[in-house]
Amino acid sequence: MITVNYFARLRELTGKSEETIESDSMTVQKLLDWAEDTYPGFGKSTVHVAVNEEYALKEDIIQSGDVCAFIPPVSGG
Amino acid sequence: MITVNYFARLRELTGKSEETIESDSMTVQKLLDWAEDTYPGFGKSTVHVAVNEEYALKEDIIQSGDVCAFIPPVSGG
Amino acid sequence: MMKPYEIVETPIEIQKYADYVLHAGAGAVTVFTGNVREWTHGIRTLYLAYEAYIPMAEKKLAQIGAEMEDKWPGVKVAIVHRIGELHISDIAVLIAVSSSHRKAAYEANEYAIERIKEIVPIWKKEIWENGEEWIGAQKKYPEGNGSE
Amino acid sequence: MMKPYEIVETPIEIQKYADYVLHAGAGAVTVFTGNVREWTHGIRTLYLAYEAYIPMAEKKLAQIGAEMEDKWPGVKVAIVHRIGELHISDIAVLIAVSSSHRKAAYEANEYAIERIKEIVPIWKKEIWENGEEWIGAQKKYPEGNGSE
Repeated sequence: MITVNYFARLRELTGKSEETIESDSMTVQKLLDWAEDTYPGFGKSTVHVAVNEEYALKEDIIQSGDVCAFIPPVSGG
Repeated sequence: MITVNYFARLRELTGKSEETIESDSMTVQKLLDWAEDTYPGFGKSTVHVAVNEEYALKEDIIQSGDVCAFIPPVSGG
Repeated sequence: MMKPYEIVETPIEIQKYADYVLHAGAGAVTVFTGNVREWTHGIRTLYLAYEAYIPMAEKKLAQIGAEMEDKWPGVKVAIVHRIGELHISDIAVLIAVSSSHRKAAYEANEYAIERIKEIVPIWKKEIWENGEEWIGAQKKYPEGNGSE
Repeated sequence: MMKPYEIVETPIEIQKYADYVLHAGAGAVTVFTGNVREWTHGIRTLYLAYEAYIPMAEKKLAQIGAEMEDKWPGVKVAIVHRIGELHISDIAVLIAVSSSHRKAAYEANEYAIERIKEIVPIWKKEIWENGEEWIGAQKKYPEGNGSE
């Protein structure tokens, strides 16, 4: 089971802050593809993924128990 | 009569903060020469002169009633 | 109480962070605050709503601090970002840096705000009289840990 | 009460000057403080004694502010310098600058401290355990009104 968090525009688009996905493991790229399929307009090409609070590369593997977050373009400051 | 002010090293060297000079007019250069003659070690080549609270050029004329200040190298900040 | 790298939901007090970075070896302190301004590109802002992925944002602020200490040895740093609803003139972000000499304090401070805008998971929504929008420049997928 | 360009004999409060420069159009505020540090070139400072030609110093601070407004239109500036006996970590000088965007706030602030060290009639004496000295780099006689 993988936990995913949504923020900002993506939280509003999906209507949720968090959900869980039944999967033992997947790549970051797969997670992005899943999000785009599930939520039209997700815009995966502009979204980064953090795994356990650290930016991950597209080829990184997400394991069951990991906490992921979709990070749309940041705008702090 | 011209009023002159001394600060920092020059105040300690001359032992005074202020004095007056009996003169109707003189150039800034003359005032520096007078100071060097009167107070050995004055160091006129490193001292600037302000006339009425504004930096003056060596050829500027000081008039009776003007308030002058000797400005050794500044070190604010 | 304060942490040197923190996300807060209450007003940011400058003095607290300036005091934190000051020490006997510090000859210079720079404090930067990013404040909510009323007009942007001719559009009047009513207020801003900031949101953060708080634990990761605090980690990333600490990472920026570590980068600064690496590039400008001897600097002492505090960075705080506020989230929630912010109104005109409120401080959204504060960066305090001390160093023995002024050059490092200026340079490291400016470096921090640039890095915050690149890697810290915080988002700003602008709310105007006739609409609202999440702000954020699109960037290509990062290589490595958000460092460049 | 405060003046935007002033020489004071009492401790400098950061908040007062940061508040002064803040306004609805300001998106960035930079505050620089120059503090008394304990060690300079391996020599331990006990305290510093600052002296100023007060009326001229305040005029020159105001001149620097005018130069900043000219170079970075829209900045709002306050500069204060303390004189008298200052101890470790005391603030000797504070520069506060606000602007709509951060670049000008950083640049104008750094410009101010450079100019203060060039043209403002203020002098610093360092007092160590075994001696004291008036500090100041020798410069050639200025052309014109202290501008370069």
